[in-house]
Amino acid sequence: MLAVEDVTGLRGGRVLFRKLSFTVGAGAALALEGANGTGKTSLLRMLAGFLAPAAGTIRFGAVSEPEERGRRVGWLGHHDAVKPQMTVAETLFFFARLHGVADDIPGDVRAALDAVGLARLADLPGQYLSAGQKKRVALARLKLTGRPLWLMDEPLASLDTAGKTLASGLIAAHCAGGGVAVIATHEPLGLDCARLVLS
Amino acid sequence: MSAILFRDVRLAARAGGSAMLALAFFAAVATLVPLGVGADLRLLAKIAPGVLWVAAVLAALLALDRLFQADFEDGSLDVVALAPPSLEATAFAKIAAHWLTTGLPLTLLSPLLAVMFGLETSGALFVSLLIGTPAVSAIGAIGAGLTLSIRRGGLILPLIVLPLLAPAVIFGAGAAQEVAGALPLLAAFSLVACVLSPFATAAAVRLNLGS
Amino acid sequence: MNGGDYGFYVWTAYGVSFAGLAAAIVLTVLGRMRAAKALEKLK
Amino acid sequence: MLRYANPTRFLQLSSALVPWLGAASAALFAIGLYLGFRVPPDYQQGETVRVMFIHVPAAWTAMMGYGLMAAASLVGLVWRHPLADTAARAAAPLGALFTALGLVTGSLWGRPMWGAWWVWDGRLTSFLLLEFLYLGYIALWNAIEDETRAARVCAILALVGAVNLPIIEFSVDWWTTLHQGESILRKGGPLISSVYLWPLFTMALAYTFLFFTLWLLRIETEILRRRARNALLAEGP
Repeated sequence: MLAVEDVTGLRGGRVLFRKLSFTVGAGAALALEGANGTGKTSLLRMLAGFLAPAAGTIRFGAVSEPEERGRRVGWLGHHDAVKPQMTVAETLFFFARLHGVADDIPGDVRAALDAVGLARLADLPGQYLSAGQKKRVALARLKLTGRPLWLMDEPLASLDTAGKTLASGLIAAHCAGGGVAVIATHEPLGLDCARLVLS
Repeated sequence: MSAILFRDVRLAARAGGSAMLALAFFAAVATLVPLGVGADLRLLAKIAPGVLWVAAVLAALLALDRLFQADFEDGSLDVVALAPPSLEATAFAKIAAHWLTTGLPLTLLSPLLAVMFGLETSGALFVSLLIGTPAVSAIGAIGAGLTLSIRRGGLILPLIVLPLLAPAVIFGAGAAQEVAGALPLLAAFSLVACVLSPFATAAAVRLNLGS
Repeated sequence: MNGGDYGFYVWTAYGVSFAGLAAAIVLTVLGRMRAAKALEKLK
Repeated sequence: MLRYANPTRFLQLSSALVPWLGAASAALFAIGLYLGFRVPPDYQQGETVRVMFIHVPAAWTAMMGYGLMAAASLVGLVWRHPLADTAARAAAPLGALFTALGLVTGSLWGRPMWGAWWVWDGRLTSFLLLEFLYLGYIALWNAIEDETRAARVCAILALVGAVNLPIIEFSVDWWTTLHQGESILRKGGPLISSVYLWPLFTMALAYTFLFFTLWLLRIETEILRRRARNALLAEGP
């Protein structure tokens, strides 16, 4: 369960949001909406522990220490962390080993690739992937590293309609498994989830 | 932690990687200096340790500003920072990867360039580079961490790192000229740099992740 | 070595030093006054 | 100490202190110069020994400046103190100035004896590297847009520099013994007969007081400038 109490966010001395409080229970998702520059990304980076809030506390379960909380975060940022010179399989292999995922890494990587429909492109270097395909690799990474708290910055951007339904499906499956998701988005997620609009 | 080390080494070794870049620069400087200074081998042999050491340091610095910048720009640094290994361990792995792909190759190439400078015994130069280049990677990594979020941070990196590397060049060139007592001092400096720098580097990266 | 002809270096050194210090003093004080005036204007 | 930490109290204290510091510095300069030009020329160096009265104090203030900058950076980094960050930032250009003066006067002092404008003497070389440390710090600060992050990143550089400074000093001294005998410009300069001590000490105090005067003034300026900026931002749409 993610609990945010009286959090105040600053950027360059300007107040982004003040005294923000909300909770997202296990198995639930929260859509963050609001115009550009209202601090959606900054809030996500605060939840991940990259950015310290000017005031207020953030807890995930019993953990409030940023670095420790970060260990529970599955991060999907603006950029998809796909290296041009590394193939899709190599990228996922690296992240699987980095996160110390289960011993059968090849099997997990294949399963993750199937889940995002990229099995065929496993050996294609990153530089040849389209933006949508790169986003699918990032989604596969999220599924592969199995973290309870998913923080996603506009996951549907650059995805085609099939991709969007696939992403919603992954998020729904993640929540169904007891996970928590906070998603900054400009378009409907196709999920029944709470909404928080930042002004 | 080893995952990052192997990935970075593989990336640097691949086309467009920084390994070849450093070697090419090192060879280029070693070729240009005699053109500038003249072909008198006695003179060249005399200045060889110092010149080759400075060229090696500059070559190593070339690839440094991309040490974290590449991952920062394509989003992998965020993911790596949230991964189980601490940022300090990640910094150490990146320093090791940088040394393996620049420091070590430069050292292996140095005997060949020493011949071009008429240096008969290049053993001392080889050993001094072997022991000294880790310090260059370590201290350079601090500079890379500090200038991470600056668009053209690569320009500021040498300025910031230059004074911090002075002892490495002094002891390194001294050891290459087989000055008594230089090698142990170089080894001590390298050791301290490699042990302390990951903490300063991680602190700098952690700060810049907040941008 | 009589001190006479070396006076040049002494005067240059003092000249440069005091020029530098004077410049620093003037710039600092001016900066301080300008900042104070700018704040007053806003009040 | 924290009581003076908030800017308003600091401004009160500082603006009360600055006039006294300034006056003391001016007086000390007057006395130092008078004493400096009354002492007989050195039997060995002649008149040029008088350059010592502005070289050693400048060099000392430059080192002191870096120490203060590193201390302020530590306070800023550990206790998250905006005032300490401002103090560190304000000290850097002053330190760079005094280091530059140390270099120029050092070169002018050495010129008559060695017939060269620049001599790779241990102390001068250390100060050249110190100048690079200052310039690197200032360049880094200007390169980062977000002020709070710039303060912390530069604090790390200042601390890394402070840890490295003694090592640099040692390596350069070791390096000079490698190439020539004991350098004439030892920290205290050649063997100083006591008659030179008083002007030297007075001038060193004068330089130190001047540093603090300018430093406090620059901190005040930064506080006022930030207040003006915030006032502007607050009124904005």
